[in-house]
Order: sequence, then C-alpha cells, then structure tokens
Amino acid sequence: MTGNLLDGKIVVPGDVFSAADENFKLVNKIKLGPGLTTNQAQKIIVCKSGTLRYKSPDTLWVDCHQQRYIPSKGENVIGVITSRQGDFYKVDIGASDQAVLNCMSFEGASKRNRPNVSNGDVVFGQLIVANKDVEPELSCIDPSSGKANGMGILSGDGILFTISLNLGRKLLSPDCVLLPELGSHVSFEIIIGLNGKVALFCKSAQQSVCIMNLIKATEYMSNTDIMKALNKQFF
Amino acid sequence: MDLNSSLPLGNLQCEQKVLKNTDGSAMYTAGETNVLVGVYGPADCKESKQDVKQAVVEVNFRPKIGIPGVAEKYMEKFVCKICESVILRSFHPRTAFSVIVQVMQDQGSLLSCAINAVSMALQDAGISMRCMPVAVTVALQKKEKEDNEMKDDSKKFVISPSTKDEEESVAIATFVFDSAQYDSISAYACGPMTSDEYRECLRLAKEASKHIVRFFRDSVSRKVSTDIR
Amino acid sequence: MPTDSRRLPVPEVSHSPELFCSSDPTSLINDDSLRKDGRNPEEIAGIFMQCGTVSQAKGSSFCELHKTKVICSVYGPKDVEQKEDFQMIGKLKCDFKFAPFSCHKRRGHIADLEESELCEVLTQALSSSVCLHRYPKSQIEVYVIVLENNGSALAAAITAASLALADACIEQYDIVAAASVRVFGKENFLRDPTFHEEYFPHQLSKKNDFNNGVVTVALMPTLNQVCGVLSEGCMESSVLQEAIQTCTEEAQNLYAPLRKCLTSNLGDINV
Amino acid sequence: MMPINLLLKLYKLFHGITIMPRTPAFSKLEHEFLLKAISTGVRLDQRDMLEYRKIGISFGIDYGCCTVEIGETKVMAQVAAEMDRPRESRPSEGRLNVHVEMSTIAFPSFDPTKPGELGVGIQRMLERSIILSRAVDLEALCVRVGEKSWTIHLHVHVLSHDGNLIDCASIAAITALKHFRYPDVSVIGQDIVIHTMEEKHPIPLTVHHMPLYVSLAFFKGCERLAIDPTYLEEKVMDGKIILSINKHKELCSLQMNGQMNITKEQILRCTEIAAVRAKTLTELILNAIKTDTDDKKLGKTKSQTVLEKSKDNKEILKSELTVNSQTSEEIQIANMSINEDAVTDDAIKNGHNNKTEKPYWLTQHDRQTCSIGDGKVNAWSGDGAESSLGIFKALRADTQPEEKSEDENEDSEEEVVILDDSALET
Amino acid sequence: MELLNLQPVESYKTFLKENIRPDGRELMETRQTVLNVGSISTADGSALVKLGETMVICGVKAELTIPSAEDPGKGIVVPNMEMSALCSSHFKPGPPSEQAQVITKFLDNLLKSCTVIDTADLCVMKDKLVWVLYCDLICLNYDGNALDASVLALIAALQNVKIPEVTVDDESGLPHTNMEVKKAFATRGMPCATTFTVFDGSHIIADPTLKEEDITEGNITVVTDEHDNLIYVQRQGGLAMPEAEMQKCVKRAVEHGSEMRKLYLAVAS
Repeated sequence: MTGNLLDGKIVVPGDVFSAADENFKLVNKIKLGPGLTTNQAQKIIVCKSGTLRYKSPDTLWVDCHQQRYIPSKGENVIGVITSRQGDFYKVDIGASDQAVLNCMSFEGASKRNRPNVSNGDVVFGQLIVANKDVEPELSCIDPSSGKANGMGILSGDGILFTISLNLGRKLLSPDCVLLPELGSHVSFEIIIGLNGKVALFCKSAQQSVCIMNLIKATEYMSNTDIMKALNKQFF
Repeated sequence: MDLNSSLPLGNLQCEQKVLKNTDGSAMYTAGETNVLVGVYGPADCKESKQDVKQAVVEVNFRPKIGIPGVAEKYMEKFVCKICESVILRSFHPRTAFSVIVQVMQDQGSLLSCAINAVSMALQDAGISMRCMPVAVTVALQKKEKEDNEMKDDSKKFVISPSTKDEEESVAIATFVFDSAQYDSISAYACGPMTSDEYRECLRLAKEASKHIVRFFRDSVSRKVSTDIR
Repeated sequence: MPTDSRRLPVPEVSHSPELFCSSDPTSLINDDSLRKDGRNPEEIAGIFMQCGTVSQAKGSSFCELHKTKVICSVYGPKDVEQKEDFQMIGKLKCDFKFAPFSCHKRRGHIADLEESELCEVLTQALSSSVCLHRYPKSQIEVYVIVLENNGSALAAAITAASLALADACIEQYDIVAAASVRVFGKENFLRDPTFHEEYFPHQLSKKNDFNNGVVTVALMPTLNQVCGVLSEGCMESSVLQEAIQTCTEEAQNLYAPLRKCLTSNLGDINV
Repeated sequence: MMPINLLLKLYKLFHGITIMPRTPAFSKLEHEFLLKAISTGVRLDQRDMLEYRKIGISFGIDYGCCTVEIGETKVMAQVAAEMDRPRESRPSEGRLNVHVEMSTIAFPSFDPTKPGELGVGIQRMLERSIILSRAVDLEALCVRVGEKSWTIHLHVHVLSHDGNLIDCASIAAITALKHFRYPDVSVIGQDIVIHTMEEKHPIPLTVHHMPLYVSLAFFKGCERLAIDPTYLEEKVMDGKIILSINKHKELCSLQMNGQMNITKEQILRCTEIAAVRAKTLTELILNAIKTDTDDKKLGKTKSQTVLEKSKDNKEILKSELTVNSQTSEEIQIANMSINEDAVTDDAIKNGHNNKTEKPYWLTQHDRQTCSIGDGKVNAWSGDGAESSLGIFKALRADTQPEEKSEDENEDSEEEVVILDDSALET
Repeated sequence: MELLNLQPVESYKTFLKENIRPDGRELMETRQTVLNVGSISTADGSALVKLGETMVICGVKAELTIPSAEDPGKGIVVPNMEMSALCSSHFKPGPPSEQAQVITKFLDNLLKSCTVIDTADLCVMKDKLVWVLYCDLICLNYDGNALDASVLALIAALQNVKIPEVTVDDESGLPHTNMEVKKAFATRGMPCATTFTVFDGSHIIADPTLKEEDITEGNITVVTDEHDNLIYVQRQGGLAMPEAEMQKCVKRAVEHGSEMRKLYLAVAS
C-alpha cells in the first residue's frame, strides 16, 4: 500500500500533504485521527508533532508525546473522585474539565443501594459522553453488556501513577513487548487508562515501585531497548 | 550585503520536557540567550474568562531581575497574539492555554528566542497548531568607517544580534513566520529604515528561519525516533 | 509618588518649575476693584455645555467654565459587580479624577485626598437627584475627568455629571446645577473663582476680617432645593448664608442654558 | 529607583487574576501506598530513606546566576546589586533583600501575583538563614556611611516543584551569592565612581559561612524518617524538620512544620544527619563554583552544568553515624533504613522466584485493559470468581485487541473524516 | 444597522462584497482626523486628536529633576496612556488596562527609536538638573484605533511644548525659573502611525473602528517618518499573510503619513 510510505514519517505542525499526492493513492476515503486536520483545499494539515501513522486500509494519525488528556468517547480511563454534587460525582481524569459520574452508573446501584464512594477514591470507567462543548461523562457499566465488566472503584494495595498518553497507548499495543515480558517474570495486575493513569497491584511495595519505574523508563525505548533493559534487571 | 552565512544563528539548543508539572515545556538556547517556557493546556478556565467558541490564551512573561512591568506586558501581548493565531483554538472551547515564559539569560534577540521557545513548548505539549511559529531577529547597523568608501548610507545586517550588537544598531526587527509557507505571522521593527532595507531584513530573516525550522524538525525527530513501529 | 508596574518608571522626585520662580502678587483684587482676569467680582464666567461628547457612553457631556474643562460620561444602569452590593435601590458609582496635566502642579495617577473628597460631594449631590429606587439591583456609573482646572472644578463637574445623566436618560427628579463663590472678606464675593482665586492662601486677607473661603452649592433649580454644599475656610454664619444665597442664585441662572442644551439635543434626534 | 518592596506590593495589588490550571487530584490509593511503602523503607524513586536525589548546579553567563536541580525540583537564583542609601537604623551597612518568585510554571496552583503561604515561608526561611545568621558581610557593602551603600537583591525563581523546595532554594541562593561579583567603586571627594566590569575587576561578596537547609520528613507517627522528601511524600508526611546548618556544624535555623511529637533525641539525630549533609553540599557547591571559574578563565562562556550525585553520601552518613553511635531509638531507625539495602532492583528477582514456573503472557481483555501474570486469586478467569482486589469482576477476554481507539468509526461515509481528539465523537 | 450588531461578521461580509464599509469608507480609507493643539493652558504642551469618534488628549507637564546615574546628561520623557473607564464600557476604573500598557510601551519604544526629542536638549545642568516631560495621554472616547490617535496626539503635544527658561545660580546652586520667557523644543521628525487590521484573513482594512476591531484579527501598525522611512512596524498575530499584502500596507502608510504630516505643519505654524 502506498500509504505505508507515510507511515513513520516525522511531522511537525504546519506540514501539508494532499490526498492527491503521488505517494498517497488511496481509495477515496481517508480517516484522519488526532493531530491531523484538513483545510478547504482538501489538503491534510498536520497540527501536532510526532510520528505519522498509517493503518490499513484508510486511517492516518499522528503519534505524539502528549501529557494532557483530551476525552474521547468510548475510551476507558482512570480518574479520582474529587467531589459530589447531588446524584453526580466529579471525577478528575486529567482533562480540562472534570468528568461527571452518575451514582447510578455502577453495577447493581439503585436509588436505595448507592455505591459507597468517597472523595479520593480511584475509579475505572468508560467515557460515555465526550464532546468538546460539554463536560465528559463517565460510566462504570459496559453499555454492551450492562455489567461492570471490571470497571468500578479500585481499591487495595495498589499504586496509581501517571505516564504520558503515548506510553499508555504503547503499553496497550500488541506490538509492545514490555508487559508480556515483564509478566513472564513477575506477577502483577495492571490497569491502564487511556488518560495516562495507571493502577498497579503487586505483591509488595518494592515490586510495585520497581515495575512503576521500569514502565516510566520505557517512554522513549524501542522494543529492543526494552528487552535489553529487562534482561539487565532479571539476569 | 554582509552576512556571516556560516553561523548566522549561533548555537541552537533545545531541551523538551524539562519541567515536571507542566503539560509541555522547553528550554531553548539561541546563542547565549536562554529561555524556559512551560505550557498548560487545554486546561480548565474560570467561568468569568471562558469563551464558549474557542480557547483562551494567556501568556505570562517573567523577567530574571525585578518584577514584570510594562515592557513585559508588551512582550506578553505580542507572544499571546502569536499563540492565538497558531493554536487551533476552536478545537477546545471553554478551556485555557497558559504559557509561562521565564527568561533565564538575556544576551540579545530575546523576543525571537522566547517565541521559538514557546513554539517548542507548545509542540512538546502536543497542542494542535495550525503551524509552528518561528522567529528571527535582525539588527541593522551603520557600517564602520572602513567600509564607508563604498556607500555612505549602506547598512550592515546582523542576524540574531547579541546585546552588544543591539546597542550599536540603528534598528532592530523581529519577524515571525509560519513553519509551512514562511508567510509572516507577526513582526516587530523599531528604528528608522527604508522600505528596501525592511524588505532585505525580511528576506534574510526568512532565510534564517528555514534553518531554525530544520532545527525544530531535527529536535522532534530526535525525540520520537525511538517510537516502536 | 509611588509608581506601579503598569506604568513606565518615573523619577522618584521632580519639581514644578513654578517652585523656583518669584512669588505671586498678594491680593485677589486689583486697585481698580477688578479681579485679576479683568472681571467684576459679581461677573460670572461664561459656560459652555455640550451633550453626547463620548459616543461610546450611554450619556456624556462636556462643560467648559472659563478655562476649566470637564468631561463626563455615564454608563448603566447595569448589573452590580458583586453580589454583596445587591440592593433594592440602585447604586450610584462616581469616579472623579483630575488629569495629571490639569493643574499647575502635576497630579499623580492614584486618587489623592482632594479627589476622593470631591468625589464624595459629587456622589452625594447626584444621589439626591437620581431616582435610585427606579433602578433596583443595578448600578449607574458616572466618570468625571477634569482636563483643565482653572477653578470651580467641582461646580463644573456636578453640572456636567447631571447633564450626562440626563443625556443617558437616567430618571432624575431634577437636573442639578452647581456654582461656587470665593468669599474674600465680608463684602467680596467672587463668583466662579479662577484657580488662582480658589487656591489663594487664606491667611493673606485683611487682618481683622477672618471671613475667607470657598463655597460650592449644588441646587435642583425647578424644585429649588439645595442638594449639596461644600464650604472650605472659615466665615461667619451670616456671611456663609449670603455666600450660599449667591451660589443658589447663580445656579438658578444655569437652568436655562442647561435646558437649552438638552432640548437642542433632542431636537436633533427628532429631525 | 522605587523601593522594590513597595513596587512588589503594588504589583500584587493591581495585577489581575491569572489562569491557573487545576492541581491534579490526590487519590487515597496513592496516599495509602506511599505510607505503606515508606513503612517498609521503600520510596517511589527507589532511594534509601537517607539518600538525596541527584543534585545539579549550573551557572549562567552573568555573575550571580545559578540554577539548582534536586531531582525534578528546580530553582534559579539571580543576584543583582543596586546603589542605594543605607537604612537609617544601620547607616554603616548595606542591605540584602530576598525575593521569592513563584509562578505557574513550577506548579499549577502557584499564583504568580502573590507568593502564597509556601512562597512567603521560603522567603522568611531564606532571610532567617542567610541574613539573620550574618552569612553575608553587609558592612563591606557600605560605600559612604549614611549616604551610599549597595543593596543586594537575591531573586529566587522557583521553576519546578517536586518537593523539598527549601533545600533547593537555599543551595541556589547561597551558590548565587558566592558566585556573585559587584562592581568596584572609587570614592573621590564627593563623587562616587562606579567602575564597569571592564575597567576594574568586580568584587565578590564576603560570605562568612554557608548555611544550607536540610529537610527531614517524618512519617507514620514519626517512626519513619526520610531525607529530601518529594512532592508526594510531602503530601503524606506527618511533618518535617527543616534545619539550616553550615559545614562547621553551626545551626542557623531550625523549624518544625506539621503535627509531630518527636523526642529530643530525634531532633539531635536530625541535626547530625543535616550536619553531614551540609558538609557534602558545601564541598559540592565550592567545587561547582571552582569549575565554573576555571571554565570562564578558559574563555568558555557556555553555562556549564555540574552534576553530581553524592554517591557515597550513604556511606559517609553511615560511617559518621556509627562513629557517634548512641543508643537512642531514633538511631536504630535511621540505621535500619540505611541498612535496608535490600530495597534494590533485585526485589523484582525475589518476586520472580516466588512465582510459578509457567510464564503468563499478556492477556488483553478489551482495548484498554490488559493483565499479566497470576495476580491474586485467579482474578481474571472470567467465571465470576471473586477477586480479592475487587477489580476484575467478570472480565471478558473475547474482544479482539485493537491498536488504536481512533481506528474505529468505520461507519463514516465522508471522503475525509476529521477525527481529532477533541472532535472525536461517533 | 441592527444586523450589524446581531450578526456582525455576516453582515460585514455583505458590505465588503461591495468594497465598502458600514460607515461608508473604502477599505483603505481612514477616518476624518482633527488635531487641536495648545488648548490646555495648564499643560506645557497639549494636543487633542479626534480620529472619527475616537478622541485622545495628550498633555505634557515639564518638571525639574535630578538625572539618573546612568545618563547624567539626558532628560527624561515618560509617556503614559490611560484608557479610563470614561471612554468605553470595555474598560474598568483603576490602574491602566492591558491595552493601555501596550500602547504606553509602544509610544515609549517609538520615542526611543526615532528621537523625536533629543533628550540631551532637556539637560539643564549635567548630573544635577534635567527636565522630565510627563506625557499623559487620556483616551476620552474609544471607537477603535487608539494607537494612531495617541501617536498623533503625543507628537503634536511634544511639538507644542514650551518650557520656561531656567538659570542655575552659580553660588547657591539653586535653579531659578523665569515663567515669562518660554521656549519651544527642537523636535525632529514627524512620525505618523497607520493601523490596519485583517478581516477574515483576506481583507485588509485601514483605521478600524471598535466594532471592526472586535471582528478582525491581527493589527498591523506602520509608523513612517518624513523621509517615508519605516520607523516602527508592529504586527500582532493574525493569520499568516503573504508579503505582498504587507507591502500594500506599507505603501498606504507612507501615503497616509504624508497627509498627516500636513496636519502637524498646519498647527505648528
């Protein structure tokens, strides 16, 4: 596919390429992900710096090392409850607005049986409303099954820390070797929110701290580097 | 026209993600001038300042010695207008972008250094931009006496002048271009010059800005080169 | 004078050149019983009034009383800024400022005591004329700048402000006209004093006559009610009475030009 | 010139409210984990309890400009001199003013228009440690008694806040003062001539001694002690002892913040630790200044960074502490945390050894959730088994993993679909 | 006209189609400019400028002071712009707004770069006594483009300045002023500012009104002097613009500048 030529290209804001360009003879449908926009002349304009990514058949986006989370519908995120307003909790998910979480949006919650949630609790949920004009809304019920599906309040001896959005996506990507490799040596539970927040549960605090620092260190590592680093740790 | 073409911009250095708590930051060094910029955004914004159509940009310019005064306000406004025009503000209504510019060392060409630093910090924060602003300062100096024999009123152009160059010059101009088309976004020129001299300054600045954009691009590739493919 | 970071730095101290020249003559009245500017003591100064000077404002006016120039604009009624100020009657906010170049000595940017005092008198005079009960939960802003002060600045300011309020269609019981007089001994009432007469040192009068001062009276002419008095200096009560009487008369005389100014403006709109 | 303090006051009065982003919320999870980890002698950055973070000192081109980094905490100090009148109460002395500038650049909740409690605290503490301990010879700054003297302004800019600001600020302040040179002055009759840097060599300030702050944080009912706390550690600590001490073991200031009940022995213990620390820091600073002066002599105008991680700090501390060994409880605690060297990378190895032979690979449950290893009681078997952690209840592992969230949206029909992160809504 | 308030951008576009602006001007046409000097007798120099409805007054007060240590032989000129709450509902009472500060700094930069007044002329006695000229500008009515009006007012007021003669007594070292004898300064150059703004990224309009400022982006201010040199160019933000457009502005600024200079000359005589 000719689109592959663009894959991996490093772009900075302001770069322009046209759908009609020589190296971009795609079918007439193109989907643009984050970091790309168009102007009136149907040219594609880059608006974030990073690596251009292409995915067959027709999707393009820019991978960028961003810190600030921008809510997107359907994404699973980890947030911290900051306050309660009537039937709603305010949740800090690291975006510009705090997300709202209805207390009915927990599995098994009813008017009578409210979940036991207090400020500072960590919640794992899915964004069911994410729009630039209104505050995002979070839900701990999977809309497809109506079940919690793992979402809800997180508790236990875990640690919560923040990584860059890109690293979060990288860890979740099937191409990344870090978590599988790590998992073959140590046992731990990890929940990665797409907002760059990570909850990690380990047997001991020492292990947690080690794994956390290892994950943080892989931001700019390639798979080979990761393997090297892991080998150094374990052998 | 004199132009020390081998090293027109001095030493350029840029380090990104230098501050822990900001969304994006950059320490930018051009020659001996050094500026640190931190960016937050799109962040929450007080209701009184919100704009329902587009994001608000606020710039805070902090001098090294003393408290910010009118001169800093002028710089703030200048940088703020540039940010407003490059950031795709309509993507993030009701939010705010906060840019803090801390002067670490001023050895001339402060304004252009600050703008380039802001450009890198915005880029580091992954803020959606129409293009990257790139700034170049050019000073216009009277030729020294030896050169006088050629023409009386011919002038010497110095790109990225140092403090000393700035003191000796008759006029200083700072141009801001967009990184894609090299069209002008902002300009600041102070001191008497003819239209032709102005155009010449602009031409030189445009040439120099291409070097800087190349530098920007290099920095970005260095940063992201390790992304897994 | 303290500067702040929002203005350019200025020298810490500087002196008016007048400080270094020979002193002024010592009397207010020449030998031919005329005043320094050639007027009779009873002679008033000509007044020029104009409405709608500031097009951006709801209402505005410009007043020139001999050389004294006052500009005034009115904004509102608008919502109160702070919730604590929420009241069932309207709030009148006045701001009175001498331009830095308006007086013989340069004035600072930050309001001094004289300015705040005059502002207070202005607010008092206007609040009795404006129908504040008609503007609940809102505030009316009156801004006055004295561009040149050649005496009687307060009187000019009050008249101008009332005119501007009328121009802004703010309901008032009556228009307010103000006039001032310089009392100089028992028998001398100098109408519409100049800067020199107004600020002339008090102790330089005849030794056995302590009557000395400046009286400003704000009057609502049709109602014939006084809504503000400011008297400076010391004088016998009978002299003060007479001074107030003189001012009242003079203010009453302002009614006709004020009316004319306002109606001519209306005529313009109708045409 | 206006007195700068008055200017500052006016500035603060008149400057508008600036935009300050929200501070990230602090969760119970973090709070509890931190305390638990510290009680077992583990810190998030894998330091020992009595280990300092990496310290970097760099200088600018100007005299008296110094940037100090402790981990991710960063402070810049700049010293400037101004010809002024001496105070009437002290006609034969110059003045030293400390200004602490905190802007949003360092931390979202820092208001650039007012220093806030933390900023005022740092300013007071610097004044106490540097001015009140007479670290700088102010009499030398007097040019003519009662008429002319130098006023030294020490501007401290907080650039990044990750805990322990005061240590960082005090190192930056002292280094900048030590590095600073002010112009030479000649008094000829009535006239005072200020020489430029080119005419005459500028003069350094007379710094009698170098008081440095060392902060020690207490946790868990004052049972645990950690030096150089990070931002998160400061959030969960009971309180801290902040000591200003010089290398001659002279205590210049001592302050306790927070709610702590500590014994006299514990305070003495802290003082000893701080004294050791101050000594190494002083050497580090002097070394850095020397390197810089050498570089400048060689004509290198580039600001050089002197980075030094006091590696042997731990050893020094240990040896010093054993020399003065007392049998107080606190020493044991201190020594204990030093000896807990087990808290290193091989902790992971231990975990490795404990686990079952069969390697578990990454299980991706849906796009955003994955799990590895056995965890606790069979948490993700998907058979409704109750997890002791209560998180992965009935997690399905059937969704095919997708690389990108942005990749969905297949139903769009337009030729070009803008899917920006903000506009993304299906 | 009602539409202009409700849907400013759309209705403005329909006007621009006809190449005319709502107030009847062409795109590059400036408003009527009125200059009056010397009307404030208490000031040592004064000027009132009316640019359409925008009105700016400048009064210069000359005072004596001790020079700064760095420049003992030079006087001081301090401009200060006030956009008081009186002139528009955009502003609040209190210290100068951000816009006023930016104009203040603009004027300061301008004075420094083009030396309208040689500060050495303001020296009475080196290191002892110099004049300080406080140039206070007050915007009395703000209907856009305060910058052009304030440049005009400032320069005209400075040209209008007459300061009393000062002699310094040799023995006592005290100055003595003679208020009867006043002399004017030699002012050099007559800079003149022209401001443009860009509507919709394509239409450049000169001398915007307040309403036009609200719906446009990126102010361009060009200051020219009597030799048609550029003294000051300031372009704040806005969309990227090709250089040819900028040259158009420069050309128009030169033209406009030479018209305005006739005003200076007319009042100077």
